[in-house]
Amino acid sequence: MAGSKKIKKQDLAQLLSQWSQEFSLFVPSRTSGLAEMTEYDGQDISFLGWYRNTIIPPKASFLPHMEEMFSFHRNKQGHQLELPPLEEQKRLIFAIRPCDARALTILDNVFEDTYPDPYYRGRRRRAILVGLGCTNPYDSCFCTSVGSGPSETTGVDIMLTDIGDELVTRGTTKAGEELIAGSGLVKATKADQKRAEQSQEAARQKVTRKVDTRDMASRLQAVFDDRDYWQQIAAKCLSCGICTLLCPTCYCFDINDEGSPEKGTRCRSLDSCAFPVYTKMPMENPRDEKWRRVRNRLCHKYEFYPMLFDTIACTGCGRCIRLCPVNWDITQILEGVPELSQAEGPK
Amino acid sequence: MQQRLRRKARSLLEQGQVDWIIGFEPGSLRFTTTPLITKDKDDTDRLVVGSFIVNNLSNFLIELSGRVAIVAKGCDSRSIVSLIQDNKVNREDIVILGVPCPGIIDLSKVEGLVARDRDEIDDIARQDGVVSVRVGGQQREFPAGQVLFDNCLGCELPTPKEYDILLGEATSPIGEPTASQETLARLKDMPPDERWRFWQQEFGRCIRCYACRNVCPACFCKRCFVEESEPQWLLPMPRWQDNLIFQAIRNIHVAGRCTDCGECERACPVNIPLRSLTRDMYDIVADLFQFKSGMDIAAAPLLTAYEVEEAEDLIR
Amino acid sequence: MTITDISQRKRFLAQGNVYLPHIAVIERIIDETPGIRTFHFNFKDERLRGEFTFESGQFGEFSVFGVGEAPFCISSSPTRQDHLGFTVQRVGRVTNALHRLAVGAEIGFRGPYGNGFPINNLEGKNLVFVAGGIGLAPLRSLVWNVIDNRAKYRNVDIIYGARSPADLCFKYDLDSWQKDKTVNLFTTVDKGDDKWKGRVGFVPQVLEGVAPSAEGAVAVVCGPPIMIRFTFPVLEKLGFAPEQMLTTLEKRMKCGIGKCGRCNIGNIYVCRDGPVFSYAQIMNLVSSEY
Amino acid sequence: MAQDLEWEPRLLGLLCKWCSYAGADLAGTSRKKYPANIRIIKVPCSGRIDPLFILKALHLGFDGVLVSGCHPGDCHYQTGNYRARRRIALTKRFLEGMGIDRRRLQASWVSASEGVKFADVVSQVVKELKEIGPNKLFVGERNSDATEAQAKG
Repeated sequence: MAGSKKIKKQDLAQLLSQWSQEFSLFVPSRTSGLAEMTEYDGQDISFLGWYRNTIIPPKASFLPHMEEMFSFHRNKQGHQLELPPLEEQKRLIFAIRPCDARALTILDNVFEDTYPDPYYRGRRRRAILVGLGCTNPYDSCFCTSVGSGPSETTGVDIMLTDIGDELVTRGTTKAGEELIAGSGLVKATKADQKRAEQSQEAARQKVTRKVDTRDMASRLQAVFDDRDYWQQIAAKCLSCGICTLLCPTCYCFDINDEGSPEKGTRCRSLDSCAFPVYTKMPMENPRDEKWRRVRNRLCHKYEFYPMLFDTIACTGCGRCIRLCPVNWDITQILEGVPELSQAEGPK
Repeated sequence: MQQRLRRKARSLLEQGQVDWIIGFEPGSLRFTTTPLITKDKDDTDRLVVGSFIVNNLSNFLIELSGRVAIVAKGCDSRSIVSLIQDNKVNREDIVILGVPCPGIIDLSKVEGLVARDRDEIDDIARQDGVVSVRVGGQQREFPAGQVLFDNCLGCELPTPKEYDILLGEATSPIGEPTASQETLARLKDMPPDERWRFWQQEFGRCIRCYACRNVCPACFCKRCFVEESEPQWLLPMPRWQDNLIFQAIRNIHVAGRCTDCGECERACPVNIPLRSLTRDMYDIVADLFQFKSGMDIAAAPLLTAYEVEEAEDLIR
Repeated sequence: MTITDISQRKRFLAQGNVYLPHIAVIERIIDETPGIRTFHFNFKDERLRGEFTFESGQFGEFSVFGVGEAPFCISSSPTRQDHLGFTVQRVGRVTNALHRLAVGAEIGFRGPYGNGFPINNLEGKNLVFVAGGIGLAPLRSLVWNVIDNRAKYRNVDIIYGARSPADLCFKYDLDSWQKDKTVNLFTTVDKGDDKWKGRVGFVPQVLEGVAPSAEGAVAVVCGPPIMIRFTFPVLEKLGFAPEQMLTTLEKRMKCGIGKCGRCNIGNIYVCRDGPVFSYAQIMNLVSSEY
Repeated sequence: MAQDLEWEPRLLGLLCKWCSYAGADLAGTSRKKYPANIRIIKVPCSGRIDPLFILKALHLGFDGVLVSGCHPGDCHYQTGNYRARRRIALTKRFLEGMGIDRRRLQASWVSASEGVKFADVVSQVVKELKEIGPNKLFVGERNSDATEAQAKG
């Protein structure tokens, strides 16, 4: 691994402008109080002042809330299908938080599995992620409880650490190292690196929300059939889609046609397991009851997904806690899942 | 008031007068509360009231079976009355624990005023008309009118009219109706085209999470028109056109039930100023039919009733 | 859970894009019952016509352009390559649109998806097919498959029922199976009419009466959930072990490839890991939401 | 610009079958001339009309919607038109508040014997729609395809 470099915050706009020549560059922005990643306008780096995390997770750059899969029209020869044009420019997501970058690796598992998803994969493989370690995590963050942390580098190509007036940069993949090498940054001193380490450790200490996730899959399995338990847990849930649609690791989607048989598009849009219609079939609905849906959401993240991919499908970003209209707090729920008795033991 | 509430709630459960208590307990985040829905008398020790009891709990009434005691602010009591009018719940099955409410603090306003997020604020305390906020050791004071929810500023019923037990002294409204509808007033001043573009842009952000609908006590349909598939009125994906129609029709469908409680706007994760729609409808209903939702338990629901002569000027 | 060779399944992707359907043309429409139709279709792409293969029990995502996609199992048999078929009950948006189509209309098809019936494991076994209503569609594919390789299997019993005589699907098949001396067909209806001279009674009861031996047998069950729920206990009573009972599950499978999320039962995705499961597998599922 | 000159508004009529629909019939059989811009959907009662129909029509590209039912007091179902009146009145005001020209939603009472009135109402409404011009409310990004297709049909 090559040594770290650094950049003064005041020079950042210049670096970003340089990068935006090569990439379509996304940075945190805020309009109408809604923080999300949007295309860099060439100058505004004010996010360094306010940015803690976005409301719309950066997964939206790879799995948008809605996208066209293909268009169709009918002519004399019958139906013709047309794929949307490929994006020429590579994407660079700047200042993605470690939790959100790691979340993308969780989505990768699903979209690369068995049948690779051409849309997601196309964008994902052509993107560079520049992570910005957290210095001021929210009180709802719990990344350190789910195998991550405020300076975790899983998924990012370059990791930035805020040391006050400067950002220490470190390439964590070959692509990242190459990009840094070509960006004319100065070398970080030993002292800078020391300060970066201190900043990272300080941030880690600031993540105070803790939940013990050991044996969680087995614990959930043990209470799985306890209907009363789940009904109680689900009581205040409103079955809205905030926690799922804005979760960086939720990927469920729906496919719908727009237009007419003559001319239209087939689109994919995010869907939510919180909605009763999500599983509804004409004659029956396996998850018509609210508690079943709440159970599925929690268990998918902490039991089913780990069974398939050996990692928890939650990175502790805390969005679902911050944004829930009734303060349904996943960490409290997880804490409350009964411990395994001696007899049951971890399976 | 809190102690009285806890005692009362406990005894209601103990004496078997109700099966459920719906109230508020401290939330998991600073300055938040969360709905407490319980059958367990020991849980009643966690009940709270105060400046942060945001939710309109009446929403949960139709989900529960049995007799229910519910903590209700003035606005919540209106929603309950509205549900009773619509025969969604029976008055006899509910014990309304009325809470006089001088207004709820809108954290996003406080955050804006002190340029800090909720979790960076050390303390928020209200003393009558003044709210003091402590951030980083500094104490700052704001008039309540600056930090309460917009709908609270225009509140018409701070103390429930319909209740079984009133916990505390009646309180008077804040009485700043103008401040409560600044966005709406701004919209009214725009030419129609500009207004439409405004909403077009706002609904461009909508992600169709349906939080607005699901927090709404007036939205109680078992199946919403937006989920109909034959015919499919609206696409289930967030195109602005479909988002806008959804919200417009939702507002029309709840006309006369919507009490302008502001829950939809509060719940919206992408900050669409939904109250400018609900408030507009509220005013239209009042203007055309002299009807105020949830104010009069004996009144017939707006859209099932009629006067022989009304609103004729709109018809050829 | 066994997943049959995925690479084999992936052969038929259009332009390498798993969501892009092949265009197919409706060649024939058969009215099975007032609400159920079978569509025969074939691909527009000549090469695909020649190469396309599938297994009994597999399904596809069929689409009407401008309306949407829905999953249906392929109801024709892989042993009869002259046509492909699927059978549709009119119950929702896509199925209504399909029922409005005429011969010559174009549809979209992606697939085949799912595992299909473990046909190799059935060789040398006595087979008991139990079906209700439109549940005969996936079984019909398997029955013809078996009949066309009759020597590989031993005794074949088919128990099929519907609510009324008018609700019996694939009457032309029932006729030929009735005449076929190598299979035993037991048709029943819940409620007869003036013309009905056959059995009257629910499928599980008829099954109990027929009482096929569990010895070296496999039962394949498909029908409405209520029928399945009552059929398994009867089979158990007859001595069938959970491993000897197969069924196919129905879910709202939107993508068909284990990504969109909604067809899960615990960590299992019915579209990718099923839709065919043994009762033994179902009993071991994390969730009882099937 | 030439297109604009040729433009003719498309009006959707949602007509009660007991009165206005018969009124429209009468206008036709008595050879009363009125603009051919109206497409009619027969409804069992004006009370059947969900405001959703109105907004959906505008979404599909209709330039205006005319709701017409029985005169107050004449409803076949006693009170359907009174209820419709409440609904239409607040829909009209509310949509106006969102920025939709109030002339795009029109309502009238037309009895089965008022063929002349029906023709007059349609003429009036079409004239007003010509004044405000084509409905471009929902045009823009993607959904326009559907609107275009409708406009051609």
